[in-house]
Amino acid sequence: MEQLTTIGLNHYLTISAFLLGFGLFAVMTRKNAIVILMGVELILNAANINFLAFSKYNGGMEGVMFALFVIVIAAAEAAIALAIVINIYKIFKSVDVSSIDTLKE
Amino acid sequence: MLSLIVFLPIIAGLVILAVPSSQKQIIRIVSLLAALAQGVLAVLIWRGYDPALPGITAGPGGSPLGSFQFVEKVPWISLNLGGFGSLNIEYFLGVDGISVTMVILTALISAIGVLSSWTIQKQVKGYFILYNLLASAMMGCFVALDFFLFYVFWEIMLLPMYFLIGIWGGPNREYAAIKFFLYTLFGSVFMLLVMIGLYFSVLDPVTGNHTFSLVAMATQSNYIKDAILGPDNVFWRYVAFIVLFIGFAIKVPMFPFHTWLPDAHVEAPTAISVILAGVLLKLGTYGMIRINFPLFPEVFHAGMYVIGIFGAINIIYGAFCALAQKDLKKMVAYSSISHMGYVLLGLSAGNSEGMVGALYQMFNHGTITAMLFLLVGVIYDRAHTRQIEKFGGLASYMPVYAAVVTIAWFASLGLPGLSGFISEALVFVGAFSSVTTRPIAMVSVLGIVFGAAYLLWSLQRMFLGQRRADAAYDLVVGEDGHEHIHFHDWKGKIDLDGRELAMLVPLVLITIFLGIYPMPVLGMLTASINKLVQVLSPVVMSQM
Amino acid sequence: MSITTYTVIFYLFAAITVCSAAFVVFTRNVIYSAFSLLFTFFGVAALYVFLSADFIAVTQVVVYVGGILVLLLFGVMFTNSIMQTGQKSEVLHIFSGMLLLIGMIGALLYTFYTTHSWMPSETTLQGSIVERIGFETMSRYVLPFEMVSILLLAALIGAAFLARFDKSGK
Amino acid sequence: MHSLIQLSIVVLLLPLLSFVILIFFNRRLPRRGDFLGVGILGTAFGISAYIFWSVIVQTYDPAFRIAWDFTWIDLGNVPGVGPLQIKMGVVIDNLTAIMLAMVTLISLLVHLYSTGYMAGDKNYGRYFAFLGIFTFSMLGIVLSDNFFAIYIFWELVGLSSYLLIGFFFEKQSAADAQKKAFLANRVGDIGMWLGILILYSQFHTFSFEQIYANLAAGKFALSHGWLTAAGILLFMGCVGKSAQFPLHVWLPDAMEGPTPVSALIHAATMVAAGVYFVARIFVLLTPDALHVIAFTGALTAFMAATIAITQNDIKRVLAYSTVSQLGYMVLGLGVGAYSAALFHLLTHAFFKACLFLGSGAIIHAMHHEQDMRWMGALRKKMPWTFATFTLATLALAGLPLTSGFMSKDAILAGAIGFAKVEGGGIYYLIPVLGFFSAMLTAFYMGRQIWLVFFGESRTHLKPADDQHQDHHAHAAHDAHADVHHEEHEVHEVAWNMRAPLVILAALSVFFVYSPDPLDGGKGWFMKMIPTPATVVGEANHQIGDLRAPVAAPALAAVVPAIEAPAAEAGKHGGAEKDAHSYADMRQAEIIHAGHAAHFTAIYISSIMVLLGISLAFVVYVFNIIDPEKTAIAIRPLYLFSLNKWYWDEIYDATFIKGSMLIANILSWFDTHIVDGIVNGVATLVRNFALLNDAFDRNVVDGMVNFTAFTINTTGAMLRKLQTGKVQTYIVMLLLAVFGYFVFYLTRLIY
Repeated sequence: MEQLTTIGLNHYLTISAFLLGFGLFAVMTRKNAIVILMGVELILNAANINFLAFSKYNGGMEGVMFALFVIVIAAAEAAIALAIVINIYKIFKSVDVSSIDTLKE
Repeated sequence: MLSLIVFLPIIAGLVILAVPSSQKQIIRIVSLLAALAQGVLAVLIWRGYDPALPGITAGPGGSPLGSFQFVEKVPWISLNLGGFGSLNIEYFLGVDGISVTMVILTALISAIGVLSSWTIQKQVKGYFILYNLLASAMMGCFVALDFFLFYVFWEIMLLPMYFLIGIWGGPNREYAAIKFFLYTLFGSVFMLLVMIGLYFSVLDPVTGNHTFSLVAMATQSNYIKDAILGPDNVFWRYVAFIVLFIGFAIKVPMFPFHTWLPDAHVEAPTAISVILAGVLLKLGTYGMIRINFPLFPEVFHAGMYVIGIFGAINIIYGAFCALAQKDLKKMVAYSSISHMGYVLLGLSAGNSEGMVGALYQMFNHGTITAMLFLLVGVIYDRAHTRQIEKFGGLASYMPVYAAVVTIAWFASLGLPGLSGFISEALVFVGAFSSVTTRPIAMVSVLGIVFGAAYLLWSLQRMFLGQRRADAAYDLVVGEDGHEHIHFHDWKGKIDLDGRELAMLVPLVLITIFLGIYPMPVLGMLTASINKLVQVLSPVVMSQM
Repeated sequence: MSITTYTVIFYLFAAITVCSAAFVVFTRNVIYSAFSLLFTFFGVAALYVFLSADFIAVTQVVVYVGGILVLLLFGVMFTNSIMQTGQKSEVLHIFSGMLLLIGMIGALLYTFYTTHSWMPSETTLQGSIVERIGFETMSRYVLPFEMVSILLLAALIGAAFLARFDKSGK
Repeated sequence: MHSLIQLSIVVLLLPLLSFVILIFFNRRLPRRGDFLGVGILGTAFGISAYIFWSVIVQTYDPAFRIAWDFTWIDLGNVPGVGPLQIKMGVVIDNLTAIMLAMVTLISLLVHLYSTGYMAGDKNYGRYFAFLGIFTFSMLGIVLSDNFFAIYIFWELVGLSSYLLIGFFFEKQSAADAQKKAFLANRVGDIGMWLGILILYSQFHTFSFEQIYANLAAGKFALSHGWLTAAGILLFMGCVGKSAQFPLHVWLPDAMEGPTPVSALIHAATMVAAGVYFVARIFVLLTPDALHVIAFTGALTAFMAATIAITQNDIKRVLAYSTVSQLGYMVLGLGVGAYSAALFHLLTHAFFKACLFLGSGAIIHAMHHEQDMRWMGALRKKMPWTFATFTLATLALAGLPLTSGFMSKDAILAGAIGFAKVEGGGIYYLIPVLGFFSAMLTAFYMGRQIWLVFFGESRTHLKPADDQHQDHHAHAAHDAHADVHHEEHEVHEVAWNMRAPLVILAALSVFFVYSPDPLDGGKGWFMKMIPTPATVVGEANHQIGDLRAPVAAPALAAVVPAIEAPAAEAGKHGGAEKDAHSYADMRQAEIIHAGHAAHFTAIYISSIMVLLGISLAFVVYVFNIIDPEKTAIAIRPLYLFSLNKWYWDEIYDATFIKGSMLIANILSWFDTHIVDGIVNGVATLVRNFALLNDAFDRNVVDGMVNFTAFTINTTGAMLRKLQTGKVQTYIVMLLLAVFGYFVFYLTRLIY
């Protein structure tokens, strides 16, 4: 009970693990590119949670700063990714990544 | 000087490469000029050659250059092979009496060959490039004193010959070319093995390294005692000698390795036959004299009579086969086999008379057989057949041709006053003087009769008597009331034309001159041959 | 605020985060995913607050909810007609996906809970760290900061360039 | 250099000059340059006559000998031998001087004669050129001082003979004959060459003088048999060139050549060269070799004489007569009648040349009719020819007062002496055959004279088809050929053909050679050509004891002739041999016995000759015996003779056919066996290659292909994974990560 009531590192790590798992699952299984992007955001968030959690219980500022940069880069990534998705849509008339298998050739 | 004479044709070949292939006349003239320049150089070498210096082995005091002349020696390939030591190949050229005569012969025959190639119409450019390559390689073989260099030239020679027969030859040319190529290659593979064996057995007395220098190899004191081909290793020395001998014998060609020759000759164009018989066959015997014998004198001494027997077989067998031929060119080809038998017989005698005779026979056979093949080519150009039975009575209608043929035929059968006689005579003198080969010489003289038989018989069938019913030409009565000869689709002069005379007359003159006064050639030979005989004699062997 | 309240609120936000994330992933409708993701981001922001990173939490809300999520919604709307009934997103690798989902989470949790005993250091982050962030940004992390600014600028321009409608094409 | 040597070299080279000029320029010279040939030969004869006069008349010394040589081939310092040179040189002794004069004279006369005989031939100029090279070669043989040079000129003489026999080369028979002549000569030449080689191999020199000196000094290292062999082998050269049995077959065929050529080459000079050569080597012939020579000569003389009696061709009769007479000379040398044999050589040269030229005149006048059966009654029409021909015939038959009588009798006397010395028995066969041949000679010559000059003209008897054939054969070269030649008037030949006949006939009379018509030994020739001392003294120890030598005093009395050369040989070679070695004694004995048998020989031979002539008269003049009936009566013998003892057929069946058979067999062997092996090996290699190829394709390549197949299949399977979908890759990546994770954890646990 002590473990449950006293919020510690493990709680955050557990949440981040779930978020990571869901994010990975989305990236792996969903055909819609937008949803995949969402999965990626989930993964990033999971990472951020970890950074901050470790930073909190370590007392250093590194995790915080890292999380900050991750957010910034995630913003950039999201912008680029969406642009790409829109371009893909323009070319393939679809955002279904399973039909975009030109890599096979 | 020697480099120039060797590479001049290749330079000409490169020049031809730059000439557009439609400019046939320019191509021919370039080749001719190169050949003539080669001839001039050969004359300069002849004039500058000091016949008193013997050559053959290392000179007095173990000088690695020996008493060779016009020597050019620079390191060529030097490879460090780690555990095997280092591989030292030199660009080593030089002449002694044995090679200088062959150099002159080669230059002469090359020039004649170019003239003879004038009528080639198919792919002139390619032909002359290959021809010049061939000329260079032949010359290189005769002046190379580094075994490796010799081998390189030897192999280079094969390639153009293969194509020259295989592309410009007669109907069955591919077969002949392949046969020639395989045969010779078979021989050279053995040569390569022996060459490597020798390399590891011989030390250069000056540098202490292994060497390919034939001069060093010819001096028995340079051998490492227990090396693979060192003096202690008797068995392998015998094997090496035999193997090397077979390699050269194929080129000679010696019975039973001769069958490529008739095929190659029959299929090859005239000029190539001339080169083949005039120079290439000599390379076989030259190789024996330059490499086989001085390097393994004791084996030579033991095998003298075997070589002599093969020589006798060549003489008589070749003569008999020639007697049975119906194709004139094939007959001449077999006569070559017979005549090269004299060379073998002379060499087997192992004394000065025989060896000088053999060398002189090589030279004379070169000029005489060249003449024979040119003459065969003349009639083939006109009648498109070489069947002896398709002619008859030609002497009445082609008197100049008949006269030259008569001279050439008689030169070939060894008529005194023509050069072939002196060499044959010396060969017999030598072979008979040597106790070992005396019985062989007694049998071989039969070759004189049968040689005369096939030559005179063919002469009679083709030139004497009357036109045959199925002859390859017609007789027409001309405006002057006399009968003239007419060949189908031959527009040129019936009798010899200027170009043909330009090829034949020098050869005729040389044949006659050297038949009356042989010393210009013999004088260059004697010192070297005497030295060689000394090297080969068992007395010297026992002193080692 | 008592420790119990604190714990309850934590669990609430944790539940919101995880459940909404699960919903993002498992729903077939893209629009639902997007909206569900909004909750996830909020939940995560709340967790940041719990982790004494209030500035980050604010940034999370501003950037993710205000920026990224709007972008994603735009993306959804660009690529799908909103009226279209078939807004369902197809799935593939469902089996391996599930396996990995469970396996990965299981393995991570197993690791976290059994192999390591996390030992908090003596000093933990307490209170607001905005000031420290500013300080760090301008001193130790100034170079990454500047690089990230340039990256962001470049990415935005690039995104605008990529996503613009081709005038000549249509 | 002695001035005579210089002159002799000029003589030697003059005909060569004639050859070179005429062969190249005859068409540009007036009269095709025949005057040049005649003029040059005239000059040569003039010089030769001067040499003859200087040597024989002025010097008059049996031992006269001058020599000069130069190094022709210098082989340098040969190991084991020392400095070695092959020299060429000229020697002039009495024999040379006589031969020189004889050859140039006959050659000159033949040149002169030919200007008439060959006039109008289309190759007229070339004919004189060939005569020039022949004369050159013949003079070369005469002048040579060593074996090598003599061999060279020997072959060159063969060549000129070849060229001249085949002068009418359009005729198949001429072409056949020239080839036959050359080849038969070559067979003899190889024997001669081997003989030379035997001598050279011992002494490393070709010079007569040095070889004889070495032999006399006993330096011959091989066994005595080798020396005999050398002698017989050298004699083979003579067998070929002088048409001795068994190589005589070429000479009758050689009559295909123009008749003046037959006179010069195949009667007077070239065929005599063989005899001359045997004379040159006489000193080294061992008794055994001499026996072989004697028997060969006797057999040849007899055989040819038997053949000659049935021949109908005027030239063939003379040809066989020549063979027969050459047999006499060889017999003479064989029995040791050295001087007599050479004497016969000289006298025969003149009278036989005269006969041939006479027959040429007849043939010319008869428009190339050569068959005696269709001649007759030419005596009145051709008186000059008749007179000279008859005189020469008498000389040939050996009637007293002619040159032939003296020389032939000297030979036969030598033969009798020889038989006596050798102990009789079979050796008497030689003189018997000689005498019998003498009778036959008289018979066939009588027959010839009668058929040609006496009786009725039988021109019209010739069968028509025969005529036509004959005419056709000659049409190619006969400018005078006339379609109606039997109607043509037969008349005496012009002066340029008559003069040679007269000169030659004059030289067939006894007083040219000797004052005593019965004994040539009293003449200058026999005095100037003494029998040289033999150099093979070794025989003394081997067979000397078997026969009792005659007493030394007898020897001393009969050997003045050989004393001088013997002394000379001793001077040169430092001979250690005792002066009375067996061979020497034998030789002296033979000479002695020959002298003793001189008159016996005269009687017997005169009787035989008269017998022969009488027989001819009986048969052909008085017709007591009908030749045709006789021929039928002894038909096998007649045919045997007519067909020349079937030698041509035998040779054709054995040597010619045999050679061709061997040639064809070897050629077959070459193309099928040797080349077959080569091609077989090639096929084998190729089949092996094919096998290898199959192996390669099925096994080696199979393995390769299997690998490829495996990879391909695997690839195809893996390719399914390669969907091109990023997500699939991610799945796999994560699976791998998960796998690692699990691995890591298990490691961590255990």
